[in-house]
Amino acid sequence: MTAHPNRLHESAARLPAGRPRRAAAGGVSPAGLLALALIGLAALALPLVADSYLLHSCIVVLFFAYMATAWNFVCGYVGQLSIGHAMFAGVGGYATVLLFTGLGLSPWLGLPVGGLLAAALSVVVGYPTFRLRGPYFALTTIAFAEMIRIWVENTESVLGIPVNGAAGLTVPLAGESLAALQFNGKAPYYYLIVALLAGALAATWALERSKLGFYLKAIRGDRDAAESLGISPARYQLVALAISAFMTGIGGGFYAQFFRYVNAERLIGVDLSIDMALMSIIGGQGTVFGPLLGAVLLAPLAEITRGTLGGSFLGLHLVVYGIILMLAVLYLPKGLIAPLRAVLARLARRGGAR
Amino acid sequence: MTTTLSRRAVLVRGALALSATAFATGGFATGALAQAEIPVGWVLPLSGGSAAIGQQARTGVQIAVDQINAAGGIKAMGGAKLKLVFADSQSKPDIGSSETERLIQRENVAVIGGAFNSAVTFPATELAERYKTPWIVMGAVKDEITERNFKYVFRINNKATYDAREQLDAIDMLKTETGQGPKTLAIFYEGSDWGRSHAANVRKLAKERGYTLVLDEAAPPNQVDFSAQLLKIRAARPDALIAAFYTPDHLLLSRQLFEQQLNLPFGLHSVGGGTEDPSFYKAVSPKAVAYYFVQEDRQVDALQGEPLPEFVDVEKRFRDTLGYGMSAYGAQGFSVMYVIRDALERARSADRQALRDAIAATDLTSGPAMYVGYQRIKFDEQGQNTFAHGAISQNLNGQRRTVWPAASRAPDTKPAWPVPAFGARS
Amino acid sequence: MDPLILSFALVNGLLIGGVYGGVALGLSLIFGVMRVVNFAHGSLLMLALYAAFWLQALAGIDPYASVVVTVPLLFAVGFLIQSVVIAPLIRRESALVVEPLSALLLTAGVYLVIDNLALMAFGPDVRSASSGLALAPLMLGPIPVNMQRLIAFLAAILAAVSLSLWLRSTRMGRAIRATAQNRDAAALSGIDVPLVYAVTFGIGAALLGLFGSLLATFIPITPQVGLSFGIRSFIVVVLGGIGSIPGSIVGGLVIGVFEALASQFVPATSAAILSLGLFVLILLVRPSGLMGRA
Amino acid sequence: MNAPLLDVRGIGKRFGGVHAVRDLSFRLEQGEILALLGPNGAGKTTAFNMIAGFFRPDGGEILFRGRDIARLRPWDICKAGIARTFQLSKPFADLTVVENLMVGGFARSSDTAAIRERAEEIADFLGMGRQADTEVQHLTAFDRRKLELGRALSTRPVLLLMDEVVAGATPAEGQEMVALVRRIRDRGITILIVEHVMKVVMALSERVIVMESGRLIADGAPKDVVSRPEVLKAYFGEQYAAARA
Repeated sequence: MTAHPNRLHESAARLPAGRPRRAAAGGVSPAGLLALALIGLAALALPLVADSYLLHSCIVVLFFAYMATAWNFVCGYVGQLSIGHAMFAGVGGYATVLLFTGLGLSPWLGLPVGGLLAAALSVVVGYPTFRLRGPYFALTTIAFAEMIRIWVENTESVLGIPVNGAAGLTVPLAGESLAALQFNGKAPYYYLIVALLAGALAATWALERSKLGFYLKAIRGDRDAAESLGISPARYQLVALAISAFMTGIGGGFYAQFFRYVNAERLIGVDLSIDMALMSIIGGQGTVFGPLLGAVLLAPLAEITRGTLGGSFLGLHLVVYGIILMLAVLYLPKGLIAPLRAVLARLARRGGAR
Repeated sequence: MTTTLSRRAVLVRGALALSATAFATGGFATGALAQAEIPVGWVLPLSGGSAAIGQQARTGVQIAVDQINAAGGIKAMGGAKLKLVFADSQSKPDIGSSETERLIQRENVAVIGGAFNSAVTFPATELAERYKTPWIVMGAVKDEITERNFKYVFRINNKATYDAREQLDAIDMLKTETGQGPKTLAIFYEGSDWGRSHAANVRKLAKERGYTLVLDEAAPPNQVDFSAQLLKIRAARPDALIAAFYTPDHLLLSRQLFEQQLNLPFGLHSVGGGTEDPSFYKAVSPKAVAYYFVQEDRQVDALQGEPLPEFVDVEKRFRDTLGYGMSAYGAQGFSVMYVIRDALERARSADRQALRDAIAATDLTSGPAMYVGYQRIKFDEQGQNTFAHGAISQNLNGQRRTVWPAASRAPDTKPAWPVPAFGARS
Repeated sequence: MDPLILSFALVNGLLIGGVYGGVALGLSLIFGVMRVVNFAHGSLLMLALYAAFWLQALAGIDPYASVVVTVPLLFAVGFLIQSVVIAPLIRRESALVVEPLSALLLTAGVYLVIDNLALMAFGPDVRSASSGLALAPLMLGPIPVNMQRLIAFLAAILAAVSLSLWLRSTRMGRAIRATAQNRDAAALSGIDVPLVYAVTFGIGAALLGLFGSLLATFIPITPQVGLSFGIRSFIVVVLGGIGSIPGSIVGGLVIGVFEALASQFVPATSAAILSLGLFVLILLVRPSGLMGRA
Repeated sequence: MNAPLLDVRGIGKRFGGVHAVRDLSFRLEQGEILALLGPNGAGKTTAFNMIAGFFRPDGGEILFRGRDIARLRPWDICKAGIARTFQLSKPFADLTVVENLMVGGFARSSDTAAIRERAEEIADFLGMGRQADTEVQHLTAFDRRKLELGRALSTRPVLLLMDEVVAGATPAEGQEMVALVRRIRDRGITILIVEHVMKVVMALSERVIVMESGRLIADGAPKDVVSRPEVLKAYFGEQYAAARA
């Protein structure tokens, strides 16, 4: 019993090192950093110049960007299509409201607690579901979310907790109160969702470079090969799902605080799940900024068709959605971010050559 | 900073914001309040599952505005015309809120109407309150909407509790008139917000008034078969059935009840919903809905007697536009616009504060605003029109005729009570 | 619980279950042959229902007679969807890894487009058609059985049997089966795979044309009606075994009876939760379905 | 004498009514290259998959460095120090060469920078240094096979299981592969190969075992084994005889 895995480190060290070590790929160039900083500054300065409708619209867009980013954290990297993520938003939203109304717990704690509850639910749902692949997985996630939605809609109270059925829950007015996470203006909500989105993007950025990220991409690439490389698919998918559900649950809590109202039809409904998935897929799943791009393009699209057509053409924006989705699946399977990246890379190279 | 934004300021801010975020949202403000036009916003479900209702309300609203503008606009404001801005909520609370924000911030509307869905109206009216923009609720019945001590939110129509009370009032009235009536009731309703809250109200009242509930059954929306539930009703043998369903489900229910010849001695009592929707009557055989009692949110036989010319006009144009007769929501939208006209005439200004005060002081007993069938429109401190009431009609010889309140019943209307068994119908 | 009531619940469950099974046939066929989960399945049924409605409203054609139009019409729609929308994906995938999710997303796009175009074109109003054939309900003791449902039930059985026979005995049917088993081998042996796919999709849709005409006589027609059937069809197909023709009917009967009986004891809302639960359970425990090969 | 690195003791596996492997036992010494031969359907791949943890044996035990690994899952087998390749290479198509080679490294370390460095070393070792940042879907079939081998190495195995070494390769590519495998063995990694191509077996392995109908029928040096009549009959039968004729 002399052999030991560590011994192989030595053998590895003896492998010829042919080239000098390159800069870690995926590092951000100075120009990229500058651009990010500028965008960040512009985003932070927005409330100074925007009126409250524009700010409201931005909050909605960023909310969807956040939700799509949270969805992408597991689904985009592991290559599974969840159409049930709204159930996590629902748990987060309902928990935040109920903890506030029932126990007087500040939403600042309610948000993470709601996120944790969503993560707990995700483990229960994900444990059996991740054994399924492709369409089976997608259909099962819908089924789970719909079961929860129908149950909530038809339950007035459970164990003395007022779920309030289909009527939904209202966050009682507390006036301008930091502790109750209620503000008269939009700017605080805006900064909160910017912070949440920045956190989700940072988490995804870290994921790309982490063991978990590599493992998820390996599972997406080939499950058997991943297993042979020391990866337990069930375990790592569950970990990623729990993180994703945690973020989604916080998003649901944000929704509850911002709109001060939650109901099952919307917050656990399949429409929200589909929005999260489509924005992520059309923007570019399995990338850090793809879901953000998808949300920034699609959410205003719906708003503009509503605003300009005023509902003269019922459902037109959904037709446009559908066509964009089909075109993206056929011609841009890596999402709209792929050509954008190529253009940026070419510009960067040209800039570097000069 | 709500109503005072100048066009220039909006454009400058808009441009700055554009350069900052590099994306454009909806249209820009159409300008500060122009002298000649008073923008009025409406939030309605124009797409999604309740789109038919949104269409009806929009049509009624549009006809009222056409009438008002054709008659010279708001005379106290130099003939200023009303301009409508419609927004689609898709029946989703968050989208309704976003659209409310747009109407208030960008379209600079003086007043908002809507939004039919309680789930949309509840949070959206809170925004209106915060921005001190008057809102007249149409269609939404959730009680709490006018129980929040709000100053800017008004509702012309019933609260949900009124609906249930009226249904049982009508049954009690017929019982008193004839000496016979149901002892047992069944309630069968759609399992979303509206159906469930109505069922809860009926449940409470039925107990108070000594009825036995033999069946209390919800069904998820958009069913394709009610056979199983009809069997349950058959087994429970209720004397009367109280139903709350939207149009597609009610159509299915009515057809299957008719096919199965399931007799309910004291009839089916529907609380509006599908049975108030004119497109329902286009799709269903008249025999299947004979003797139905319908809790209507308007006086269905408004054209009886000596109707105002505006009533004749709206009924005709409504039918021309949508291809079917007037609906409760078309009528309510129509009435709301005339309440707004009245308030504008008194306020002599489209200023939101002045308009709010004028709406709060509303006390109408005549004119086109009465189209929906109330004898009076006057809001209490909570903004609720305490004179709101529905009417209970019975479908007699292919026509819905008001039977309750007794005062509104035409002399030639004789309620069929108990209703004839299917076998005994001609 | 009254045994008489229960036995009628059983009869009703069988009738509506047969209809569920018939509606799901096309979904099962398309998945079995192409591994494509057709998310637009319900939308195609909705189109067929509207076709039957308009044929009656505009041309006075009885819904039962409209079968001669709706079946070829839906076949054409299905054929087109496959050859225009999905074929490019399959061409692309033959070079790469097959990714069934892309197909699901594509058909989800088709669903969004069809449902909302229908909303724009037909308006949100509910419609109904009715057959001029005045069919008195069949009386089973004190309780009537709706003839339109019985006809649809029988048509479902007939459609399943004929489809099986056709797949077994005709040249095209055999080509479809060969392609289902191994696309590449079928292509090598001279089968025109793109044509087989388009025909398969066409037949899957044509079956919905048939049921559109039959169901129009008793189902309220709205632009959203497809969704109720779409989701149920997934449950039926998974239950019966994906790709199995008899499995589709059996799955439909099981879910129909299950819901009908469960509804006698719990509200329909709980029954809906239970059938979704059954769906999840079958997928997890026996993903091949009741009739599928393990 | 040291205990063998791998000691397979009486494993068996049935699929439905088919007895794919029965009572298979063999040993593998540290530093060896052992080839597992047998006609199609002999149970080679089943046996291979049982050692790799992809199938669970019905009975018997598999001792790896004295520890029974017969009921471990693939990822635990990997962590125990056994890596495998697949008959049809299964690269992660949308990752680059280096990224493919990094995945396995996380089984032994969580230092991303060190793992990347090592992955680049393996790429160079495979002669694929210039393609380090190429996405795998743009590689040739043979490069993918080499990558598959490199990916297995990235988990720092003690024992490497190879399911066919040169399948589909040209003769020149085959030679390159054989050389590569030798160099791997020279670094102290023990190798078990399932192989059809005789030339490869002769060139690489010191010892050969032969399976037929789920059983072991021969064990010995390649030259000795191929001349045994039962092996000739079972495996080489017609083919080999025809080739000689």
